Amino acid sequence: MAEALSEYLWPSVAYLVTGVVHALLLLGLVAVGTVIFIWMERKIAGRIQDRLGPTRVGGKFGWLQTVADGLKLATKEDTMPRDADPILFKLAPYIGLCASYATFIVLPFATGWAAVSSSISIFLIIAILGLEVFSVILAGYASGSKWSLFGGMREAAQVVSYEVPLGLCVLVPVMIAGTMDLNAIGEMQRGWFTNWLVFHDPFTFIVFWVYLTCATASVNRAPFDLAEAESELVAGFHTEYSGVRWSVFFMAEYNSMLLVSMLASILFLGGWHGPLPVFDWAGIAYESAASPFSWGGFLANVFGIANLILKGFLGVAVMMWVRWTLPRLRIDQVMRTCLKYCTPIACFCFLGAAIWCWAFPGGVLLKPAPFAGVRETDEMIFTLSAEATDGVANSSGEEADAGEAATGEVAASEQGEPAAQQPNSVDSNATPEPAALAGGEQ
Amino acid sequence: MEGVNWHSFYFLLFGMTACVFAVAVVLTGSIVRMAFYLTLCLGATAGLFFLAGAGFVGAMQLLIYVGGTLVLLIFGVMLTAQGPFVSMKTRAGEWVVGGVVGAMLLGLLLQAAFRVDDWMGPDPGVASAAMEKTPPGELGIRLLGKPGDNEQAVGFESGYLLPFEIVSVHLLVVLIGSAYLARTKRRRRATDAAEAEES
Amino acid sequence: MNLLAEPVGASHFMAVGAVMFVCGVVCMATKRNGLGILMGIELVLNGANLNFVAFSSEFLRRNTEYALGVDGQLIALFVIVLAAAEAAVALAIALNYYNNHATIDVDRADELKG
Amino acid sequence: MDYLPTILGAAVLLPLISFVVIVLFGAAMRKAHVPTNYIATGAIVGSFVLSFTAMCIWLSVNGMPEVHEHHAEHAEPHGDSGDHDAEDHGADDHAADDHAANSTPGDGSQFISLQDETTGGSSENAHHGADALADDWYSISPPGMPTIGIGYYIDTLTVVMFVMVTFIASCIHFYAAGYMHEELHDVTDHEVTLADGKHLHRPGRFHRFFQYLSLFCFSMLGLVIAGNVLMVFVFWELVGVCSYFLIGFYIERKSASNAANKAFIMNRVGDFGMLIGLAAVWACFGTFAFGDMEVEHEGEHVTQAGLFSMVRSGPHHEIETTDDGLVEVGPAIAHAAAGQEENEQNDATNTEDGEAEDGEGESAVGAVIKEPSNFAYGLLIVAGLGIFCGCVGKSAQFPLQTWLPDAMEGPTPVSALVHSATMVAAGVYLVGRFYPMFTPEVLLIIAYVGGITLFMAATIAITATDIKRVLAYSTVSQLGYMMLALGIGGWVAGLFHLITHAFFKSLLFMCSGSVIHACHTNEMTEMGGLRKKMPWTAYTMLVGCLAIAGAGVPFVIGLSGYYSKDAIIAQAISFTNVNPAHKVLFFVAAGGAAITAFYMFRLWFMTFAGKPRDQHVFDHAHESPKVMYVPLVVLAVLAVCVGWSIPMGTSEATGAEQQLGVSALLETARPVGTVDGAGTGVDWEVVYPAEADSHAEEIHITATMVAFGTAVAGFLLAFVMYGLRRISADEVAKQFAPVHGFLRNKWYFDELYHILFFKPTHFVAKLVARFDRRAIDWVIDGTAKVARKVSDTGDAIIDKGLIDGLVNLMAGWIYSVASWFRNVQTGKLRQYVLFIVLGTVVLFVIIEYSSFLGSGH
Repeated sequence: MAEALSEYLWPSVAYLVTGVVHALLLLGLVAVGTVIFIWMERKIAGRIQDRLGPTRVGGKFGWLQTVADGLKLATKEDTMPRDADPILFKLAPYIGLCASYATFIVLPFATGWAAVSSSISIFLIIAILGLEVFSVILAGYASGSKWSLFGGMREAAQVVSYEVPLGLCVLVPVMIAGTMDLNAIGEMQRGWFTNWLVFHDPFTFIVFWVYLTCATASVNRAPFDLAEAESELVAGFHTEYSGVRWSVFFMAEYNSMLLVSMLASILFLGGWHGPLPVFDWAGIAYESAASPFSWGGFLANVFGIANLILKGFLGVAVMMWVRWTLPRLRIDQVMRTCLKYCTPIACFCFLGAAIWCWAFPGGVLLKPAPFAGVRETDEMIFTLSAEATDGVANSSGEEADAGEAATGEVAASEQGEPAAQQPNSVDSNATPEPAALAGGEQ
Repeated sequence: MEGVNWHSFYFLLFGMTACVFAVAVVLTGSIVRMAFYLTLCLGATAGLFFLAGAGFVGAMQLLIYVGGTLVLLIFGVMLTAQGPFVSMKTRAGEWVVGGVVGAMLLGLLLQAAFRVDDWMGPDPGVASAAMEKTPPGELGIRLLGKPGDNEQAVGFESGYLLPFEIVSVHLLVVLIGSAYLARTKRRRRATDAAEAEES
Repeated sequence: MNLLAEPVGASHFMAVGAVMFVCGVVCMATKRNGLGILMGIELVLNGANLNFVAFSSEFLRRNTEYALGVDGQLIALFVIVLAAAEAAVALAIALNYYNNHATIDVDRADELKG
Repeated sequence: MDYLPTILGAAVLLPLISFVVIVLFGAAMRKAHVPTNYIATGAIVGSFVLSFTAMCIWLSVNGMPEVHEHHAEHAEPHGDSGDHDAEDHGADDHAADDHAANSTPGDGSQFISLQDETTGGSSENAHHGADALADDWYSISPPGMPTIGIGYYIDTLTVVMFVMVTFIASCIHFYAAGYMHEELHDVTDHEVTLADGKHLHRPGRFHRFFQYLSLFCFSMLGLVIAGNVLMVFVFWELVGVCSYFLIGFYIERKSASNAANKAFIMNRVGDFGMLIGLAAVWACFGTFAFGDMEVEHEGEHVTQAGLFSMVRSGPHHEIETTDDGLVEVGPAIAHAAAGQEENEQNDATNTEDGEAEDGEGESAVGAVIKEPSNFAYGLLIVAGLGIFCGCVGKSAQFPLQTWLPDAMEGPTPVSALVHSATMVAAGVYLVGRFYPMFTPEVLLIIAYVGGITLFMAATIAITATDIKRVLAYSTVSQLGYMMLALGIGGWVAGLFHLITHAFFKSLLFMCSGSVIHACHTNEMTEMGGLRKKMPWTAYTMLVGCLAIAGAGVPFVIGLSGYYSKDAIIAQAISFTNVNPAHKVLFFVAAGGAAITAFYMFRLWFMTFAGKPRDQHVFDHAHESPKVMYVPLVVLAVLAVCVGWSIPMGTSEATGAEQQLGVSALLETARPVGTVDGAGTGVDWEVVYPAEADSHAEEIHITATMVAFGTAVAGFLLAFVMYGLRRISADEVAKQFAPVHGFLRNKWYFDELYHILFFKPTHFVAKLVARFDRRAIDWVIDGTAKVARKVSDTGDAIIDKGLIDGLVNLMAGWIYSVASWFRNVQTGKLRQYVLFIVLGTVVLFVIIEYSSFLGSGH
């Protein structure tokens, strides 16, 4: 998009504009998502508890309820305890929001459509998601109250330990796809729903559920929401918070819920690919992330985004369902679930999937992946030879045609406009710098 | 406006953040704020890694360091930060000595950093867009034992396989060891209380 | 030089690394809180790491064939991992110390002085 | 045929494996109540199966043994048969399956076609002989040199012995499982009284018993398969050790341990002689191997001659002496030129055309091989006598016979295994195996020793009342029989008797065992009438008695003993016909037969017939469990029919009729050059007729009559005295009181040895001990005192003064220095950090400065 703009604008401005547009899109998604989620939560909770939930505000279904809540929260007085640490107390909620929001930057929404497409996007997402815990911990500590402190410490313990099985679960699709590029992983599941990684082999099927558990825990939703266990700690880490800051916490929480469920759908449930490859039949879908712009592909991608968001919402709905169905665990039960069940199962499935891939290269249901780089990658992994390094090079630059496209841009960027060259070198990491690609030759 | 080299811009941004919060870590008295500043500082360092083309290392930094190690640190801070220990005043003299020595070291390092003009950066014409130039697979096969880049590296034919294995074993040992320490601590608490009463 | 217009080099990274390193050292030298010293160590390690990564990159120097290449990043990785391990053990030690002496002040830990 | 050694080797190793297993896990298995006998029994049964397979292979390859008109071939002049064998073996190559020589040449095992030469190379008899396989599994000397190795020498004798030993051992394993069952739990040994007057209470040693049994079987089989005298010696000693363990099984009983020691020491005496024999053999021939074997030497296959073909260097394999009275030794090595493989090999082995062979051999490998030179005839006698000494010790011949009866202290299965079938048989076996090495003089000595033993033991057996001792003495006398037979040239007769005797004697021992098991006593004077209580035992034992007495319908059919004993007596007759000076040997044999019948039936009547002498014992008697008397029945059947030889029709190769039977089998194993007798003595007047002569009609008839008559006489006497009890045995004993006492005290042998050896040894030992205590101890104590004084003074002066002073001085210095350094160690972490940083800075500055100077600014 940036290079398209840079024909009309200064490259740097074009770059700025691109960035801002991306940011705004994501922010819109996040904000709207939160609004809808809060409403959903209320309705679902109500239904599950055999109530109606909000009904009046905004006519039917109380669909404006969240707005009303927002107004209430915004107008609430924002208090701060006397012996709280002022800076941290103020900062804590926003850290969480930033963390959960920043993850969306590298999240691909459709074929090749990501704000910043990175070759290690999944890894980045996990990493940044891990930062969210700081908000809770700092909040817990900074508000200078025992309840909050306990909440924070629980959160620290829980999140740090749940990152292990979560990472292991994520490792399984990564291993099968042979890349950490979410875009590639999603592209790999193109076609019929039998291509979805959850149906790749029994182990991935198990891992999917383990992943759901760990994700629920790592965004500390019920039944793992010990950081805010109102029965023991008044409200956990946000006991002392009120008003906007309090609501920011919840925006963060809902964001991360949406994120993990979208991640789940990309990793296991085919991402933006529907159960039936309609657009592939129609032949209008983008071949790969590096395909040139086409309206058909654009259309397909729009539907893909809708598809992905739908799956994400479904995942969130499931989380709410779980929350309002299951009782809350004790802290030791939480820890046991993590260390004694999730981690071993994830390890076992990781090994199992590895053996499976070795036994049936290309999978049983899963057809040979459309993503060219992947196969080369694991080939490269298995044969550590000199030409294997070139394999790396190719896999890092995704396809040959991408290479040509990019070289053109490099040529453009030679005329002292680094700004223009920036975004696409970020978008499709396909800049064939000889030094960077052929790591073996220098 | 078009002259802006965004790479340099980002470098300034992250570098400044890193330096500022590093200094803040030194200057602040509250241990918890130290931890918080350290977090930001290291996060900025991760950004610098990205700028230097080491995307994977940057992500690692975020995941392990910021997400793991520092959380652990803060955890420890919470366990130990009570009343008098939140801020332990250091005598002015020590400040002075530390400052002087630090300044000497800083001067040394800086003049070492800026004396080689090959390091001063590429020629202005060349675009220095270095985000994530190294594919992670490269690191992977290097860890799996592909020999190093320069063929004349003697005794290094097996790449980083051995260090990799050693590190993994070391991690396991650390896991067990720290778990053990934590366990013994709990057992000894009763006797400690008794001693405290006596003394 | 105008840092906004011109590309930065390894030297600048090294400068940032130097600052962090020195800050870590001073932190170690002045903090009495054991965990503070731990943080100082982390700072030092990161300063060093920054240099490694800077040298590993081919884009921060004039003639790239001297670049450290992937090795620099790998060393940085190892440093990170080992730092995590070190932090875990050090924290365990600190907690033990805290439980035995009811304080985290390292100046009080001088039973073994000569 | 090629893998026959492997099969037999496996059969040897199986018991060893079970031994090792039981040694390792026996105790654990006892705790877990897993009966260990399954392992041992399985092993031995397995090796029985293997041996039986080996025998079948052997028969299938060598064809059924054939009956020969021995006189014919004996009378026939022995032309030199080199060309004949050439034909034979040429024929063999075509008639592949009925001759051993069809195995591919150079497969490591060399076939000595013994019979071809001994039968004078007459081609219709060429297939009569079975070739012996001899080779080393493992040899510790370079090829071409005289080897000492772990080898095998397999001929029909080996195979038959294998089958016999393993079969009887299997029966005994089954039997022992029943007999030793109380060892499964803790046992209180009522025969041992401890110092506190209580009986010994110890954990059961079931597993140990079976582990010894396994080791024993292993050593016995190894002894049988051994390919050279040294290996024989090793296993020989192993057998001795095992018998030591087993006799001393109830180690707490004084008598048992004494008996064990006695057996062991007696054997040592014999083995001392055997060592001398070995030394002589090595000196004469430079090799220990029995048979010729093919070795790779300087690239070509050469045949390295074994002892037999060396000593039997004559045209017809007789011991050839040069005119100056030296024994002519065949070439140690001969060629097998690649051109004509087997013919050449066999030419090389049978050294008829001696000179050519000699020349060739020396020219080829004279450089490497120590060609044994001719040596004095006496040395051969010494060697033979030495080896025979060992046999005397092992199979309890006069004068070393006294250990065997005492060895009855061991559990009865042991007695059955060790002292009837295998160990004592080992001596006889070795004599049979070593037969070609014995000069006529040695054979004569053997014959006399055997005769004396036979008579003496038989007489002692008459008066013995301990049921097992009777059997023991009968064993001794039967062994005497065998020695006698071998000594008078009856090679087949002796070994045939060895086999048959093994069967019925083990049967008898096991029967007596079950009797003891039932009565808990050995004294026959407390038994009687047990027939009704334990019919199985009684009647199987009766079979045994009949067999050992050599009962049978003359000229028609008989029990196994009938055939073997007839053969011996026949041989005795034919021997005494040739040289009447030694007539006594025949009388001894005949009388021995009578006495044997007498005491055996005495035993049976006293035990089973009549009315019980001791009601108490009688009431407690009971038939043994099935596991014990089933082997009895099996053995009884065999004791009846093992002597039979079944006609197997005629072989299509040669018109001769074949028959399957132990004696016929052994006939095919007849060692080199003994068909026409063992030759004639050089120093003494003794002539050895061919054993074949004893098959002559008139001799055969007389022999049968004599044997039958004596047996019947003995039986009748026993029946009258003990069966009907018409003549009171006690009165007879009173009447011949001196004789009776003499016999009861075993001819006062023990007392004699006690005076001759025991007393003097003790006296000398006392003297030495006194000298030790007085003189040597005094010297040592004195030295110790002096040394102590010296060291005390040295300690005071040098150590305390000099060294300690020095050490303290240095320690003081170091202390002061260290205590100054203490000030640096402030224990302040942060100061240390500062020090580090300062050090770094200073270091850098120095480097910078030096480089600054170096760069010349």
